Amino acid sequence: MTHFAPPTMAEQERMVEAMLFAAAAPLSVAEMGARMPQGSDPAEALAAVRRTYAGRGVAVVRVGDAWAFRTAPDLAFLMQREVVETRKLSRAAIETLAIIAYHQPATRAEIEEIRGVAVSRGTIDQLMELEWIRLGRRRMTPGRPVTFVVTDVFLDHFGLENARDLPGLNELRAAGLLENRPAPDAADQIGPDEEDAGQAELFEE
Amino acid sequence: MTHFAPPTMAEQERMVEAMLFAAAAPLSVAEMGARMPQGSDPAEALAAVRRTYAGRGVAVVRVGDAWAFRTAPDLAFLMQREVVETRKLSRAAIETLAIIAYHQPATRAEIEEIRGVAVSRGTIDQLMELEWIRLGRRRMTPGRPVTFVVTDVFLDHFGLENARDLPGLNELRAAGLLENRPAPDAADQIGPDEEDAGQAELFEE
Amino acid sequence: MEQHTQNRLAAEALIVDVEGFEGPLDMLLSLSRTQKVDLRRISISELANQYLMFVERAAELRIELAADYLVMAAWLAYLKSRLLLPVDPEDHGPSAEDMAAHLAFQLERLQAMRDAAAQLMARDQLGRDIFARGEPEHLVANRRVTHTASLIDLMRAYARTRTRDEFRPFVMDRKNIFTMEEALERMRGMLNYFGAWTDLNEHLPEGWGLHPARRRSATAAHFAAVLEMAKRGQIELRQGETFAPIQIRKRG
Repeated sequence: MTHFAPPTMAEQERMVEAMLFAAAAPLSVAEMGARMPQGSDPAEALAAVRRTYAGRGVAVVRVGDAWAFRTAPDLAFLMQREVVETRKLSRAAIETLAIIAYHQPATRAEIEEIRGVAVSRGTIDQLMELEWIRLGRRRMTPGRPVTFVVTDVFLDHFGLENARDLPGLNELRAAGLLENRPAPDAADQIGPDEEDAGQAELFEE
Repeated sequence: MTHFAPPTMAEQERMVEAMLFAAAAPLSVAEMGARMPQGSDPAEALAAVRRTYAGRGVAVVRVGDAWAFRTAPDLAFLMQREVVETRKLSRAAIETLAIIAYHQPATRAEIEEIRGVAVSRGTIDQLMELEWIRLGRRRMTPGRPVTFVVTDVFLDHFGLENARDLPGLNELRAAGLLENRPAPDAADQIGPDEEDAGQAELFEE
Repeated sequence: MEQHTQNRLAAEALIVDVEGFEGPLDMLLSLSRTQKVDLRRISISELANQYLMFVERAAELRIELAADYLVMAAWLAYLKSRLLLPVDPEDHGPSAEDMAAHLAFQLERLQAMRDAAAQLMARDQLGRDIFARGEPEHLVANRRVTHTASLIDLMRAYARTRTRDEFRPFVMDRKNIFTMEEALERMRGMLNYFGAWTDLNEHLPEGWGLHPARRRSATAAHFAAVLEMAKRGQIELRQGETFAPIQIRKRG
């Protein structure tokens, strides 16, 4: 970008404002000056920006030798909701969730049958706490086992209108998702079997 | 924090400004309202903030139903350091994205019909990973194929308020180029596209 | 340079380019640009000629073309011959003009989507031209741990369990599975009752209509069975429209 005349002070103010906003760390006056067109006066532009923001919801604060935007301290109460630490769901939990979503209502025994391992109490509890699954009707079979179904919170989180909108096995395969071989544990080297796609469709309801 | 009287409009403006500044992702009026003291009018406060920032180095932009501060496009030259290198999209991915955006909800078969080739494996996967597309409702045609639609992340990325603002959308529609026009059909014809969308999905493996 | 060599080079240039084409439609679109007219006024016969010439040259050079290029060639050859023939008033199929118009529409639509994609990518993009807050604020107190997963994680997890499933001993209980062999055996015994058109659904075995999985399995098995019987010439099948009941009748 070439400028023959230095930009106006109003222009320079816009530049400082935008740089401070987008920067991942506080910026020094020298750093801002280096990015601005020749003939700019970053110190004066910064002073103007600071005046503009005085008393507003955000302010320009000094951090060592550098400057950054920070929200006004008296508005900290507005930020409390955002303090959420997100962690990836464990493999056991996401697999359990996926099975419930695809096969709902699903009993614990059915989940265990598909995963081939016992489902820990903690996994179900965690999914219930997230409000992604809830109890469905009891199954009318011996023992009257409880079933699990997915919730509206689940649909909302995953951007689905309906659990039936989840792609079937054939579509997963077409999208390349079935190609992702799991870690080479045990017998996992054989290709996916066509028969099984049909079985999955039977379950889908 | 308890307020017995609702805060003044100037105070509410500060709050909206602070909340929008703090968050990287767009916030809806409802989300802001939920955090503000009782009796606040977030929509009016937002309108005031938008007026305040008109023409400045950062501005309030609309993304679907939500709002965010973004730097002014004309200042991009100052931001070279903030650019995050992203994986370059293939031509197939870009075209697939455009077809979904302009025809949404679009099925895989429709995308293939328009491009005249199969959607290569991983293309849909990549667009989903970028969170630019998501699953829409299944189409009520034979095979009930999955559909794809664009997301708010897509709108935010390309600076669109909503999907109706796509460049040239009205012209394309007026020219009839967004219609799903079936091929003049005849069973004995060897046409390249005689299968209708639903059928193609049915036979897909 | 000799004419022969020149031709050969031109042909090879074209062939090498095939790698850059995304299928026959893309290739046709490129060829159409040589006509330098509005895509709506393009000459489909000329385009067909160019395309067929390209396929011939590929054959001369013994270059293997993907099947869809050859399918397109066959279709264009057919279309070209139809365009040259006088219209047959007895022919109720689509006219050659309609077919040509549809191809022109497809080309125009593909070009429109290309242009739209280019316009989209030329827009100011977040993280490239416009920027979000670079340092979203660290927020205080009320630390709450939540877990997250994306749809793609969910689908991958499901794919993983299903893939793994295939390597376990197959222990699924078969009480809800009706096989095609069973259905065939059953239907064969009932063959003489199919004098008039009846719905296939009415012939499902008792007790298989209520449970969804059982109903599906029985329906699928019986459907496959009647297809087999139709193939053997024992019965006839018909269906009014998509999703309408499938009807069967004894043949002869």
